[in-house]
Amino acid sequence: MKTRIVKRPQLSVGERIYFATVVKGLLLTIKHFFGVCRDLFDWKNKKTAITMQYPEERWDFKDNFRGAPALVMDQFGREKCVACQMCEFVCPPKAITIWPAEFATKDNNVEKFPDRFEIDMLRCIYCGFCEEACPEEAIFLVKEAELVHTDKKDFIHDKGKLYEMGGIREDRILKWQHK
Amino acid sequence: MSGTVNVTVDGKQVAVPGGLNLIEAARYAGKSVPHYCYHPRLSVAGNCRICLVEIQGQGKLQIACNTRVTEGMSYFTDNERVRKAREGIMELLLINHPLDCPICDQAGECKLQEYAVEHGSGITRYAFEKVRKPKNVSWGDKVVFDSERCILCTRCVRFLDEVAGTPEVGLDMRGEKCTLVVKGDGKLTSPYQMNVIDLCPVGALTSRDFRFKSRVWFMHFTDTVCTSCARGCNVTVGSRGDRVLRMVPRANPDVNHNWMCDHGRLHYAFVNDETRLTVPRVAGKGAPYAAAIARAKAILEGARGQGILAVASPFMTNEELFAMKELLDRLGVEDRFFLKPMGEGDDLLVHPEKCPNARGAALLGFAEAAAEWPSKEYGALLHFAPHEGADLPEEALKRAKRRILFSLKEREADVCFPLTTWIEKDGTVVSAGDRLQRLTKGITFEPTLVTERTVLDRLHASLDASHRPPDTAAQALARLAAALPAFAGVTWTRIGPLGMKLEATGAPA
Amino acid sequence: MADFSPELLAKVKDLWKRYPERKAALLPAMHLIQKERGGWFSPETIRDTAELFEVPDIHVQGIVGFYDMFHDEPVGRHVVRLCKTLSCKLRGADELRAHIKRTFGVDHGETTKDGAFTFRCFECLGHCTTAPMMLVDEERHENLTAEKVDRVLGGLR
Amino acid sequence: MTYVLGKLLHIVIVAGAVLPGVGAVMVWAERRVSAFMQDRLGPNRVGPAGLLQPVADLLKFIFKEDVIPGHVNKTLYVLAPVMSLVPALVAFCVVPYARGMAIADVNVGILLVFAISSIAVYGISIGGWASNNKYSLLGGVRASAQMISYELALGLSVVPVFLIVGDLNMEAIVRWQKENGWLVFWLFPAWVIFLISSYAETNRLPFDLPEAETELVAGYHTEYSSMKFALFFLAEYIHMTTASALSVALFFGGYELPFVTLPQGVWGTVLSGLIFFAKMSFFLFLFIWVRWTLPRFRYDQLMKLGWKILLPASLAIIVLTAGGVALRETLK
Repeated sequence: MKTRIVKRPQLSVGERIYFATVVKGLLLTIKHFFGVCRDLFDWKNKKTAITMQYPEERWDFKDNFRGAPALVMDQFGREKCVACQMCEFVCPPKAITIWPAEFATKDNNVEKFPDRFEIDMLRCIYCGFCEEACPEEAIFLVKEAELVHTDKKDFIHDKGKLYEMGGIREDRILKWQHK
Repeated sequence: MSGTVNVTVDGKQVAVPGGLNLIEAARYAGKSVPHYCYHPRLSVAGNCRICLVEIQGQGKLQIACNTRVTEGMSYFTDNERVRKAREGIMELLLINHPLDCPICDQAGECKLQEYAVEHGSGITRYAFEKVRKPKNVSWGDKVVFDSERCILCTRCVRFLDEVAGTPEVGLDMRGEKCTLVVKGDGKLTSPYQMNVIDLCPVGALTSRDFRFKSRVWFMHFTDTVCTSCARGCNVTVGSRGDRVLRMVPRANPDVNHNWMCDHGRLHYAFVNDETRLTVPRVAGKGAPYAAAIARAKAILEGARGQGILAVASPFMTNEELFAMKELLDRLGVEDRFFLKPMGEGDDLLVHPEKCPNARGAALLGFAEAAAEWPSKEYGALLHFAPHEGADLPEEALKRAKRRILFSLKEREADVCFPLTTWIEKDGTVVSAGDRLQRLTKGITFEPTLVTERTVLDRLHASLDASHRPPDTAAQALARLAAALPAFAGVTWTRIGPLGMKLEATGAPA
Repeated sequence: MADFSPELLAKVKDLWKRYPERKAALLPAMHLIQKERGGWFSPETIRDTAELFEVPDIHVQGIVGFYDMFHDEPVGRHVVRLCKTLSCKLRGADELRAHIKRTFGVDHGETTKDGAFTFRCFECLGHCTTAPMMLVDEERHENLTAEKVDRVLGGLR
Repeated sequence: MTYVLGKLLHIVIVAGAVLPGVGAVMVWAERRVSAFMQDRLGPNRVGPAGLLQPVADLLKFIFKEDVIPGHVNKTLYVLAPVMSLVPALVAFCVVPYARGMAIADVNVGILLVFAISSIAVYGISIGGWASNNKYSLLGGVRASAQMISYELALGLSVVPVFLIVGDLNMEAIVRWQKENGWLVFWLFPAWVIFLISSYAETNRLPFDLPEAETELVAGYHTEYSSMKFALFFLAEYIHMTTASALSVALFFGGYELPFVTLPQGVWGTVLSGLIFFAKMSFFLFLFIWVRWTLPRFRYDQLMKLGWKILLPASLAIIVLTAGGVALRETLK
């Protein structure tokens, strides 16, 4: 490792007496103090204050934001998930549980579907591995990040909730149509 | 075919038995040659071409499975030419593959997946529409066939012809249309048909029973022994979340080779039965083990004068039987029997004795119950109900004033202890041909369940405070081996995963 | 022994002598059997053949499925095989196929309503010099034109 | 009897309502001011401008589980917060916060303050020791060493005031300043030493080594929670109040304003009280302001400053002042 020796700066007498610098520091903080005071009266054109007043002001999430995972349907309204359980396998906190089942009819390319699909949002760490692992591009992390419930049970997102959050996503990969 | 020959594999000289093919010979040099159609227990077909090797002095690459070693032969399993050939074969095999690994039960133990990673190039140059073939074809109620995944290795064809003796499957059509067909109405009839599922190197043949139950990587695997008959086929049990999901044979050249019968393979539902008894019952009410054991002790002590009838089960391990024997010795019980369920057998694997350890029970001094029961009246009955099949006749049960039962399901008794199944405990059984084999604990059905050996030992200790029961099955076996000449010299490690023959019994091999 | 004609059995036994094992004679024997059993292999015929050769049924079935000259469906009195491979195609085999469909109402794999013949398109029959050509049963017809086809096939009725 | 009842009422109002009230408002002010200085807004949800935040905090403290860890010395552990708070309250008694309104108008006033506020360190030291936790113990030890070091400078920095005024009575000092001008103009260096020392005495930044979060988790109150923690917290703020009040009374003319004569009677008292509070508020704000500006001293720096700079400096000031006073007396 390359080391660089940094010389300690020699303090001048004025600096060593300390008072001037203390006063300088005090002036700096009071400048910010009055800056925020000013902002309070003209919040729209705020200059100094930087915090966002959350419920009134909200973030504009970027597209790669990792919120809650959700299942999507294709443009024909059929579920893309084939219950391969790769997400369940890759999920580091083991938040995903899938109960696969077999279609009663044989009129499509897919034989398997998730009978139940549950994501325990109390375990989920929003890592996005499920989205990466999914071979069918059926699970995505959506921008929904404000999960507030008063009952622990509500944090377990079932299939209905996951599809409601995910909605429809147009895609070329259509396991139903062709292989 | 005999003697050893010297061959050079990838520049490494090894001496191998004569008559070996190049795949087996390469193993002596620590090399593995990929193969789909070749199976050591089936005839050589040589149609998958993935095992191509370069033999020095021969122009073209040769298939390793159908070439036998000769003195001084030198061949390469891993040079540039061979790798390129394998890459080409992999690309060819995957041209029409549907790539439906997400819904394929074979995923995770699929040779196509493994070799695609090890030997494939990762790309395909084939840009045309893939061939469609029948998918999800039912081959009866046990096997599901998917023609698109099939690589036409004919392992299944050869197994049913050569091993099971029921040639039911063949290849039909040719070229891209080539597919497997089943004779007649398209349903398999062989009682060994499910072995084709294990044999199939890809996901073309999958089990109806195991279908979509679990991905293999979620499962916990336990090497143990099948208890459906006295053959004691070596098996690997796959479980997830303390429920058994499937059984597949485990290779043991002395017992079952690589096979097992469908009945044994599918015979595990009673393990997962949620209505099983999980806590002891005293007079029809649930009770803690301590209370049940105290009640059983009172019954046994009260019945000493009037005689006690002991009926063991051939589903018990040797260690459990020995614990019972020790208890009965303490109580001075003479009448010791066991009930042996019988059924049909066949020439291949199925044994007519439908229990795993009838021989062990006999060796431990229990008499096979005769058609007629002793007409005596007993003060108490200590009875281990077999998991299935023959149980004590009603009048025999009634002959005892008080009954202590061990049963899978709740039954009418003074004390009824729950039984544990073979996959829930360690122990040994004596299979056909006096072969001592190990059972291994794979699941815990209910944390409340206590194995029979522990119950017996605790009962024994409550009668006699000096009784120091062994902790593990291995310790119990050591105690048993010290006490019985038939088991002399046997230890847990000596039995090993493949079992051993009990020499001291003098039975024919 | 299955109920094959004594002549056939004699021929098969003769064939057996020519090969190291019986199974090897399966192909020539099956041509004879197909001819005797109405030009196609019914499940019964397959079973009988397998019994005769002491091989699994499924083996015979596989051969029938593999080779184009064996049929697993009933055929007409004659089998017409029109070559469709390159030389014949260049010389107008496709037009002849369309012509046959127009005139006789049969396309590949179909049998005329009166059962006179089954028409099949075939891969190269080895007479490229005289393309286009077709095979009627075991008889070659070369340098085909629409008129010639009409004449030959008309004669089969 | 009336006198005793009146005094009791006075004590109850000051110690039970005014000082805790000031402390509570200080909690809110600290959070708001610090937020503003860091370009944030601070608590602004509970009540107008977040003014009810202290109430919410108090309710939270009250309803929190009062954890007494198993490994502590229970008696001392429970006693420590009280021992910390009581001296803080008592020290305020001699401060004339309005005309004639000191609870105890004693003639040794300022000495009493020092005497009592020295006891406060026991609360912290005992709390640190009783917690049976290495961080707490270190915090307690640091507090005692720091108190002893700066007590000296603090006490000596006030001596010139007595030298000049010639009286220890707080009212007398205030009166003197009314007549001769604020003492800070006479004794600016002494006031600076007093200010610095009072920061160290109250464990405020840049001298908060007893609780130095980055080194000692939370120092002496690591193991405290709920109301016991709140008492420590309150004690600190009341100490600040007392220190500010002393600064005002000793150096900044107390409740009087220069060049203005307050009317006699009740209105004069109220006005003088308001003046006192206004002055005190500035010093309280200064406490917060300094806290959110300066970084924490290292321990050796703290000791060096106390013993090698402040102590000699304050001694020098005493000598100089004594000389000045002697000169004044000679010239008279």
